[in-house]
Amino acid sequence: MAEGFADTPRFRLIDAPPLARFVLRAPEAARKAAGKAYGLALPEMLNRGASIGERGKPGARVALHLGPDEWWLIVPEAEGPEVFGALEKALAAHPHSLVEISHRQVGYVLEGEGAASLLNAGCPLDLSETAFPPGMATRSLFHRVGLMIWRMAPATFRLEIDRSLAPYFVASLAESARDHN
Amino acid sequence: MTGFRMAAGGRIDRSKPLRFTFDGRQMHGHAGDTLASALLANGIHLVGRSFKYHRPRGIVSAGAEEPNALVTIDRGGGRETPNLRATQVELYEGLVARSQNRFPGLRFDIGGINNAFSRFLGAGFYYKTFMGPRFAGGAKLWARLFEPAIRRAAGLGKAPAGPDPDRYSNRFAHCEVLVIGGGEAGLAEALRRSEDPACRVILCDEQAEFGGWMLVEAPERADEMVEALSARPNVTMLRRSQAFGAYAQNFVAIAEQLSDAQALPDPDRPRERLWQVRAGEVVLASGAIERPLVFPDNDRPGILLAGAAETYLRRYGVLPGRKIVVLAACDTAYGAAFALQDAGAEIVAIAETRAAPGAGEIAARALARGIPVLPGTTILGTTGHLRVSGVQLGRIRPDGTAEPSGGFTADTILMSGGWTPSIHLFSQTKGKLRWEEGLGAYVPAAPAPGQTIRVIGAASGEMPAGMRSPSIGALPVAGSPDRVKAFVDFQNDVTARDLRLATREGFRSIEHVKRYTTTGMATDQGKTSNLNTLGIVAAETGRAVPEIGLTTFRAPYTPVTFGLFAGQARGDLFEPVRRTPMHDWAERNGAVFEDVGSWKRAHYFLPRRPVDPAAAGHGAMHDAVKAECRRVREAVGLFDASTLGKIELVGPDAAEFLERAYVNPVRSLGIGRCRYALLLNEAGFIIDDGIIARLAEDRFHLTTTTGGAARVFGMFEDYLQTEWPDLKVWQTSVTEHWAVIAVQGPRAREIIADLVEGIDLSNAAFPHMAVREGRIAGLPCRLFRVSFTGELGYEINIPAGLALPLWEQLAERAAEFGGGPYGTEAMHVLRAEKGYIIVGQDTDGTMTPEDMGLGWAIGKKKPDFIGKRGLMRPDLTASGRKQLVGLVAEDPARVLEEGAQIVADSLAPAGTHALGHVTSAYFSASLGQGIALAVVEDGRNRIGQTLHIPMERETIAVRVVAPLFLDPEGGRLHG
Amino acid sequence: MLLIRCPYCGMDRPEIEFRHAGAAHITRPGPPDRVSDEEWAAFLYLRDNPKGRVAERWRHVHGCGRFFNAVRDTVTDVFVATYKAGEARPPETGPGESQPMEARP
Amino acid sequence: MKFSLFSLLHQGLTGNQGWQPQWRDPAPKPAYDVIIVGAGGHGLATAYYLAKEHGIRNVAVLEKGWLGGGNTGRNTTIIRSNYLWEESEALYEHSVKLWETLSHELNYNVMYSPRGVMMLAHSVHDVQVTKRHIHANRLAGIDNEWLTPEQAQEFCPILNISREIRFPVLGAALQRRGGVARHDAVAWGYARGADRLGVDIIQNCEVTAIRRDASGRVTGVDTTRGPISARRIGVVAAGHTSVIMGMAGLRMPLESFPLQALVSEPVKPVMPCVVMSNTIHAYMSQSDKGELVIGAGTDQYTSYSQTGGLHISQHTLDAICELFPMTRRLRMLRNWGGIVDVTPDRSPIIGRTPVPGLYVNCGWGTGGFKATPGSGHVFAATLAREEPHPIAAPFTLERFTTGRLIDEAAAAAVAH
Repeated sequence: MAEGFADTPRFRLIDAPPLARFVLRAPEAARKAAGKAYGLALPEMLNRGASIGERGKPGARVALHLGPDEWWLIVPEAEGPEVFGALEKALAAHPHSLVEISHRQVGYVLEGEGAASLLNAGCPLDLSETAFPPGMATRSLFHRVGLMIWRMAPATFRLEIDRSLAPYFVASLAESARDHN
Repeated sequence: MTGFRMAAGGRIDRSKPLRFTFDGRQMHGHAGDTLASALLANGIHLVGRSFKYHRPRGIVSAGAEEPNALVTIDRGGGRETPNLRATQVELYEGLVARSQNRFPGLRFDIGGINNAFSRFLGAGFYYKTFMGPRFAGGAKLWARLFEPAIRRAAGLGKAPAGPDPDRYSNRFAHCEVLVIGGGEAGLAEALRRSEDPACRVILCDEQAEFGGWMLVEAPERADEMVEALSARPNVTMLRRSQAFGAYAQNFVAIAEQLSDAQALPDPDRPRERLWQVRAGEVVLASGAIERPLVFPDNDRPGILLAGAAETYLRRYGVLPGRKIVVLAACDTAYGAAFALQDAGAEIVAIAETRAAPGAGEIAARALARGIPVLPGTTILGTTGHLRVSGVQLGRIRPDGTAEPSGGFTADTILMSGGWTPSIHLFSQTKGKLRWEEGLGAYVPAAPAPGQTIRVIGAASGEMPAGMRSPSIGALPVAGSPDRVKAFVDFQNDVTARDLRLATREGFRSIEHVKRYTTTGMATDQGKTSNLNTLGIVAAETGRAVPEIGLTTFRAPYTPVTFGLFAGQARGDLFEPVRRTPMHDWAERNGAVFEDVGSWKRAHYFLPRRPVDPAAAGHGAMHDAVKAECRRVREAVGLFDASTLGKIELVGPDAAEFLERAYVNPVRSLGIGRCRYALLLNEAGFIIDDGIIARLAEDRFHLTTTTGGAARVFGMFEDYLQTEWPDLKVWQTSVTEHWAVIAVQGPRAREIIADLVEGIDLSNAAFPHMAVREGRIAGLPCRLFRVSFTGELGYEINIPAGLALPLWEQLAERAAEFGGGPYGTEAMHVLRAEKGYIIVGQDTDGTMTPEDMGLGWAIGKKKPDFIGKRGLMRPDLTASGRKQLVGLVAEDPARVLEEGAQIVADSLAPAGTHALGHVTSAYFSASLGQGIALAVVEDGRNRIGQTLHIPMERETIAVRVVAPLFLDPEGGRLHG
Repeated sequence: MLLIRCPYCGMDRPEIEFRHAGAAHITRPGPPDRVSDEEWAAFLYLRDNPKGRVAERWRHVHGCGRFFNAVRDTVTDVFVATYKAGEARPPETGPGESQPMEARP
Repeated sequence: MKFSLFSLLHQGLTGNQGWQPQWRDPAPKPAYDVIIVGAGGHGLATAYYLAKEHGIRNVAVLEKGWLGGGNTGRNTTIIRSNYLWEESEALYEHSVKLWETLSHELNYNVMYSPRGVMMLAHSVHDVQVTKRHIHANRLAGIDNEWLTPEQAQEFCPILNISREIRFPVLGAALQRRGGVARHDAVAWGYARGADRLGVDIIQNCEVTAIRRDASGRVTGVDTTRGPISARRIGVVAAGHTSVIMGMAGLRMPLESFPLQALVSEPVKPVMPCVVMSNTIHAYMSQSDKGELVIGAGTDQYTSYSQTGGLHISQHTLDAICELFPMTRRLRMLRNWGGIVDVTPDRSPIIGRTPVPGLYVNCGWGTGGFKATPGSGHVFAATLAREEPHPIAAPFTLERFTTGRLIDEAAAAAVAH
């Protein structure tokens, strides 16, 4: 999907590998149990992301805390059913909602020293490292589309966009990139 | 010195000559010139004609405040830009400039005849005439005769004929301090604040170079300061960047010019960039603008502001004239005079409007230079047509009139009426202003709540004594002031006498005067005229200036390109288009698409997709839809229903929530069962419908309409979070996770049977309105036994990324059975044959379930649901409401028009009450006739009656029938 | 573009991430058969619409997704406070009690 | 003094010294028969027709700022009557008929210019809704016709009718009698007309309280220029209606939103008509002076600040640039905001209130300018007779209780 976007020395756009994604909605009380079953503690602080392992590789786990009772859990595609089962089991005693959204959205990594400034072509947030430090994850906007931005490292952003809006997003990013070389 | 160009001095690069043309005439300038400085260097003062009287006009200023020197810059190919100020246009090799608003030419302009009739064309003259005698058509005469003539005469430049191919970009930025204005005050502030490396500073200036007035007076110091700032990584310096709008909470919009100064811009790069800056603090260092003086015939080419003349000389190395008279109300004009004298010009005299020059010392210096200084003197008139040639001076008498006191020949007049702080952006933020008498201007007093804005330098009103002058309004004249033309607003041709006329006619508020005379409403937005206007109105109405009010400053500070606001939102990037996973297949297979919400949906499929579907005509669509309907009724059809909104609702209270949200009973719904459900708003009107499917005790899969998906999701979120937060249930949008393939028709089961694993497809095990989870073609799926066609049907939900291969496989199989895809139009026909409504087409936000014949859906025993109380209101329970019915025309082949009105009598004169309207109308291939759905007052009681549809040329008789045309027993559904 | 502090995110975020959701602290009356037409109309439609401080609802739709309440001055558009859904209007944010529909002498 | 070509020539030849004030600047009297709160177009028209048609000349129009300074002077001046519901058709058509003779009626050139208003349809759904309007209007005797994209472009040559754009033009409804007028002239013309009939227009006079007697009936108002008595008060305060009605203890089904508009720099004529697109929220015409006059949708939050967000202008202008690609290089000259009072069904409220003697005319939302003459005319009749004019009768406050809404927005909205 990232095709159509011309990488430059200052930034490149990389497709995420096939992934299984879940939305967990649950009160704070369920967080610890979920983390235990998931193999990665779910972030306690809102708008923060946590991860272990290399994305897409076996055992990798991502947890993004995007709403007061909302976490996104992202794992390699093949591990989806197993993770779903483990979480449902662990959360049996807690009222919750666990829903698969693997295909709802697509993921990208945007990296490079110009990445933050490129995102600011369409994203209204302050993306300086002080205001948006590595580890921060939140939904916001890029031009006309909503997206999730997770800063994995100072110059590495993980992005998630709704499937049908992804072509628009990539085209928008490519157009914005003309002003960022 | 060649022409008027000095041999040395200024910021231009004499080693880089540039060619340009003005009205086709080839000329030369240098890198660093503006178009205005280059024209002056070529001895050109006459650059335009005025708006109303078409008077010859010259360059007045050297900046953004320029009222006269508007030109069109033509780069060709849709890149013509009208109304640019020559004072702001940077010169580049090959620049093509044209003057505007003149015919046939600048030197001889037929429109100049208006000048002769000016006594009849005073302020607001058009409100008093052109009404035409009634017998000649009254108002029509205005619209047909006078208005077109006025429209042709008005307007400035010509709009480009073609689309602008240039690009525009956007940046959001954040900083601790935004400094607006890169003059001495702004540079110093930026330097001071950026000493803290954690303090992000953005500094912007509209000009190509930072420095402001220092570029005239102390360029080296400017260079040093700029260099120091450039070395700091926490400073962003934006040149050619006009802060044009200041909004709530320190939010400032800046337009940055990127390529207009380049001879050969890269078409792949943006022309302009919009900066949307959120600052911790805004520091406004926008300086001050010199005021013109209002004296008779003050608008001739060759009359310019003193500061501008000094700028042209010292910054651009151009001598604006050789024989100069100065009219001064403050000291700064002396500096200009001295500099011009040093450059070789003859300063004929300095006329001082003050009885005694401000600091006597400056007058002494002038006298020492041999320049006569004439205190208490004004200008009573000027001569010259295309350029000023002489000046008539007058001595100001104590009673405020003046008497002639001799004259001079001169090719240039410099004027200086004092300096006005540029507080536009401060005023835009609603900051409080204070009138300062000694300055003849408003100055900032206190920022508005929520704004952290500080004004510094000349913009704050802090100016050296020599810049201060209380002089505003019109200067004394000899005789009646109404016999002379002393211009206040040069561009809109508003004179002092126009303003006096307005006050005489009772226009006393400054807003009234402004609107009646149009003063301050030209493209310069009154930058040089507003205070003189206030002065005249104050004098005329005998009030102090603050009593008259101050016109509100509005964004933008200077005009901003539409394209910059639009940014990259154009063409494919205008608004997102959403496509389903099957889109490309549909396109390859002849689909013509329609927009539904933000989605593209296949409307119908043409056997071979023509280049232009519109050209294929209505007949082609009609044939295609007939064939698609036949497929579904006789074999099997495939329909891409992926765009339907889908919500997964999970939690112990999921059933309870749905029970409260929808009109239907939901708690009783069995696991593995589906129910058609209606959603109302609290007013009681239908807003959405869909299917509720129960996957588990605590897990539901809901569908919504395509266009309603986001609205329904948002509404549910509202109730869940704020109305019933105690319910333990959460919703997740899964619209895009699942692609949906509807397989409909008598052969539907056959084509999917051997692909499905884990689900018994028999009628007994999997009846109509059931749902199962299983696998199809090896993929996880949610399989629904539902139908929107009246046929045996399934809706296969599969993960979107895996949907296309399955669709392709099913399409191949369907083809073997004589089936194939169908689009939204066929879907509409098929459902209409069954009387199934489309929310938004058969309903319009004013219909209740009962109106639609869907009263059965309401759970009568439910204590409450969204819209229940609304439905109980008197008008919603009244008799005679519109109800859904079917219509058939007496001529069965006839297809009614959607939206057509329905009346009781075949004679329907204008004003006849409409009983209702046709909501859906199609040709039914299955029935071989036209069918329609309609909403008609008391419709169900009218079944069997004949009603009438008045069309433009005929009236169609229709029979009211039940809204169910096909298979009333529903046998096909359960097949 | 307004700057709005989301009480859940604890951050100032730009207006375009939010959706305005009308007046706050309006209770849905019920049960339906005990609510008069006038009460229902008041719930649906009657609004204080003050020139001054208004208690209103926003949703951080392109953020954490939560509805919350805010007190904003409708003359200056300055936010006086934002607070979570279900919380009472902070007492220091001034008047905002709704008035009954019936005319007061 | 009667305005005419003759008076213009005569004055021009005699130094333009003889022009008289177009209206007086009277001090408020202690009592009037009727007080109108708000000297915008609707309020001034109400006063004019009260005096002209009902002989009620002892009328004060109270204005907190300067007359015509609210939405009258801030709108994009579109006039049309091709509404959907019969109640609306009657009201707006009544108004258009008055527009047609208004310059003569007032002896003031209000520059009513029936140059045609074209409303674009961009989707199959839009086409259905648009055609429904056309059928309804034709039945009501109101001109409105369907144009193909090619006919639409012929009528407005700069319109982009490419099928490839995001919101292609699938057709348009054209009301040829629709058009524009000069907004200030409407306020000034009514002010001059009312003044000449004896009405006191009192500017810089803000109403601070509504006085009532023991029975609850209104007895007058308190103002910044002292108390003024009247047994009938008509509130015509647009965006400030809720504030004024609050003084009488009434809550209204109204919310006030910022509505932005903007103009380009003047250019030679390119736009011969008015084009509206509800789907992408953009409206454009060209003033006689040459400015492209562009209207936007409202901002999302209620406000009395008369400003709006930059992003709203952005959305408006990207739509304009898409529909009219040659405008992309033109420049915005001025951007401003008004405060519009919006009802739940987007139709106005005209008539009685629960407070005896207190009448209201409000809720015109984004489209009140077109109704100025008709609104004033029926409201004057309502005030004079103390019962609703037949055309105003359906536009009651009670409809929000009974549910008998006149919902112009509903017919266009909702989705599939």
